[in-house]
Amino acid sequence: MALVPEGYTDIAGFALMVAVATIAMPCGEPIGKGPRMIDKRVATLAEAIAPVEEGAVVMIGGFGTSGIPFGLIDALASSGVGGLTIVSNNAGAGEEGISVLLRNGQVARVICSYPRTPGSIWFERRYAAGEVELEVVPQGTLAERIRAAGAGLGGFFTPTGYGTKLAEGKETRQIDGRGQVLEMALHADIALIRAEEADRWGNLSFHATARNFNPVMATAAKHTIVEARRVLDGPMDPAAVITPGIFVGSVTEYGVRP
Amino acid sequence: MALVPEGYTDIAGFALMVAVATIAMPCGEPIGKGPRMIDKRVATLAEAIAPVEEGAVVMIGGFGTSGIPFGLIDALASSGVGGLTIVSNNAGAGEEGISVLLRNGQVARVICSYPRTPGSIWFERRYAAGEVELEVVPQGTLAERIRAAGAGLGGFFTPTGYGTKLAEGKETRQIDGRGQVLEMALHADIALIRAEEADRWGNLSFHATARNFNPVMATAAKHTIVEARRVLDGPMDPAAVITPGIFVGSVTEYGVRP
Amino acid sequence: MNDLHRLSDNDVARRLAQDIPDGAYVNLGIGMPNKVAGFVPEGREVMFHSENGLLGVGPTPAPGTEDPELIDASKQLVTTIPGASFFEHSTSFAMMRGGHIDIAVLGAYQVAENGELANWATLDDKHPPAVGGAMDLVVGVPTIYAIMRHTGRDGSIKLMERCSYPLTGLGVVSRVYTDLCVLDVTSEGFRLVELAPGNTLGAVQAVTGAKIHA
Amino acid sequence: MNDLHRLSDNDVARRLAQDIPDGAYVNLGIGMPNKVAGFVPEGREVMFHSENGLLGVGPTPAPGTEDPELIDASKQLVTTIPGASFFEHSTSFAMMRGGHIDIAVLGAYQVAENGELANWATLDDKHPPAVGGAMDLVVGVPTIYAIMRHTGRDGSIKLMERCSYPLTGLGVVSRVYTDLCVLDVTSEGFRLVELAPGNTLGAVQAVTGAKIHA
Repeated sequence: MALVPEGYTDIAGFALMVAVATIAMPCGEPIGKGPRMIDKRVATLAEAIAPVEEGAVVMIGGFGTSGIPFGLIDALASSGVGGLTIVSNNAGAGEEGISVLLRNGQVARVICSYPRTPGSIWFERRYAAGEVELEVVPQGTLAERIRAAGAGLGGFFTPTGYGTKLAEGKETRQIDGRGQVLEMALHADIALIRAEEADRWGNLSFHATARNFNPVMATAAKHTIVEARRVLDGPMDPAAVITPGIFVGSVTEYGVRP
Repeated sequence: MALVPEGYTDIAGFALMVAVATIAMPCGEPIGKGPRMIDKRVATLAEAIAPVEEGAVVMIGGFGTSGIPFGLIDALASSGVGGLTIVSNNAGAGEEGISVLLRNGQVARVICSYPRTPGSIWFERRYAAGEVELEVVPQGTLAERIRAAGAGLGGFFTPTGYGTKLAEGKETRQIDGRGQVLEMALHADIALIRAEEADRWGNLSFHATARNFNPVMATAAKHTIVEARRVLDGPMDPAAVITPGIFVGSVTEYGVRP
Repeated sequence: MNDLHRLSDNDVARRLAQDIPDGAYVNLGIGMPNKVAGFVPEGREVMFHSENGLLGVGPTPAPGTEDPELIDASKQLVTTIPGASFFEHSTSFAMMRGGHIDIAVLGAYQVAENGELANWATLDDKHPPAVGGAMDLVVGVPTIYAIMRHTGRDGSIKLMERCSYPLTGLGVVSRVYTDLCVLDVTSEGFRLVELAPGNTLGAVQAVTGAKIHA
Repeated sequence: MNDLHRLSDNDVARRLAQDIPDGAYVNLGIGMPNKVAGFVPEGREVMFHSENGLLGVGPTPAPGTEDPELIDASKQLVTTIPGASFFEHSTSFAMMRGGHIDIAVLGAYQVAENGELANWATLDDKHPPAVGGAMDLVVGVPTIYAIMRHTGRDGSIKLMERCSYPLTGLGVVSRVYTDLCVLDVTSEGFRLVELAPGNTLGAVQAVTGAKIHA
């Protein structure tokens, strides 16, 4: 009885793959002679935002004023799509970013950790009027629930929030002598991401603390839409990639820095 | 009633912090006039490995022949410390790396995903003789259990392994219509890590596919020991750091590349 | 079995490669699955994922340019193609388990007509089991192609009603590519897609442990 | 309360900073806690962690050198010190929850003698609650220092037997630094470490809702 599945021991054939592959994929050059085949670049923010549907769950990267995809949010505001659930750390401040969506009445629900940033007037107004639902999630649990969705996990036990109001109604248990709360994966239809650099394969890098929630949110949506300050002509250095392109749906250049 | 804790609204005092701090921490220079205060560099591999105690749970980075901390493993072999539980993807091959620990009889237990690499003769010999216990874990579950430990989570539900022999005896449940298995965090006393570059703060970067299990294991041990191909004189670029130094206990230069 | 005309492993891999669409993210298991990379039709850009932390696996390096720490999941020396990225293990398996990879091609000891896959352990307890990343792939990747010889070297049946070996996953295989035929796994069981040249359904059915629907 | 001599917020922060040891990894909450960074005694290298993905927070940038996307958790412009690193949110909270940070300094609405901390919500339901990262810090960081004014602006009691506001965490506070005193939280309750200059235990006890053990 062979212990190894057929072919497992037969890696001599690998040489043939190589011989063929070195013809089909010359190192450092795009594959084939036709047009470039993987190209996630989209010309305009409006075009990029088109897949967002009424009632969508939309994750929006950023923390405070850093790493927020302002260009995409403005495009979403212009689209007029409503009934949105917004997943983000904050709930907008002043008259820009998520505040615009709230002002426009496009938001039905907010899932965030900190909606009380100074100047979150539009959130406070909609909340006080009962026009928007709020789910407050501890920040680390928010990041981890998003990660679980992107990583294909159903949920996890965390000590965060145990014994507090935010654990009410949730399953808990003792693990290694500590109270822990069961938190479930948080999926999205759309993620709006701000990156520093992107290439046509959708690989992303981030600037300083603009990284924050962007990489983890990029993994958790059915379709991830990126505004990048610079879209490179060539590929990014493989070791410098923070978000591999496999997680990215489209990339649009948006050079404005807040 | 103030909604904000005392001091929260008073950020004017931040200016004072700045005034003092710019004296104490001139940008780009080490802090203070005395010796450098955070310095994780250790001169020899033997010194680095000294904290490993009899019966320790030891995570060892690497996959196949890439990213394995051969220098540290050899030092551990020389130390003669026994009764070890080794957590690694593979169980050694030929007469080097983990194989040496197995040959020496230093290993009581192996937790890994793939102990059947061609040439894993020392593992096979010890296993056949009943001299070493084996826990086989699906590779993604292994990585995730290690991550859970480093991230302070008790455990998680994963679809991996549901309905198979590797889920026997484990708690399962349906989540979103899928069978999922509860897997628990996997902690270690020690992690042995191979990095490409390190600085005195313990920040690490990795070369190509030598990254593999190294970053996640670095987070999950009480004490993380690193061999780096190059230890830099100055600090690493903050955006290029893959493993922040907070996860690292000691760093030793070991220039040998397999 | 004199009337069977068997394809070589390379020809099976070549056949499978026709079904890898342009732009796909694909994980190849070690051994026979790994051959598929060499046969992707020209003009298609396919990003091969290697579980040890590489997306965009390129061909074997030219002599003298090898990087000993740039390997694939088969522990073979490789290169990267433009658009590649490196990442650590928990991210790599997030890609696999999280549904981000389009297709995984896996070797198999056994495949059952209900999509069961067995490719990590046998009933032989003398040797240590070794699961690797197969279980993560089968739960996370929406399309699982099994590539295998239709029967064992000893003539044993490998395509069957239910697997007798320990399972890798339940109801996971979409399609099976063997040296004798291509079969879809459907709600009714195996359905014939095509026969390797020179074979009849009757002859292939005779070495198959479950009904092949025509 | 005429007989109370209150330290300024800066002096409370300066006092606390004496207890940050060389080489420590420290997270500072927004507001009053953030002042501590400016008072670390010279010669100590302390790595300040900011939950939004920065370890090694440096001082406010010189005018003209600001980077609008380099901020701390208080959303203030900052710099980095040598040895700093950037990372994304799930890694940042792995540091916090996973026990890697040595000390967290947090503001507080209320602290109880059993170590309960309330710093994220009041009993006022008109305003939306905002928890941020406080709950992750208190479960993960072994040493939690609360820094706060001893009483509310309206004279309300903030150090008490049990918190009346919604809890951030149970049994988490190690030490409390106020404008009147420093208290350890012990198994017996609050224990006096020191009084701010000019105060008596009796006077401080009078504005404290739980017994202060001498």
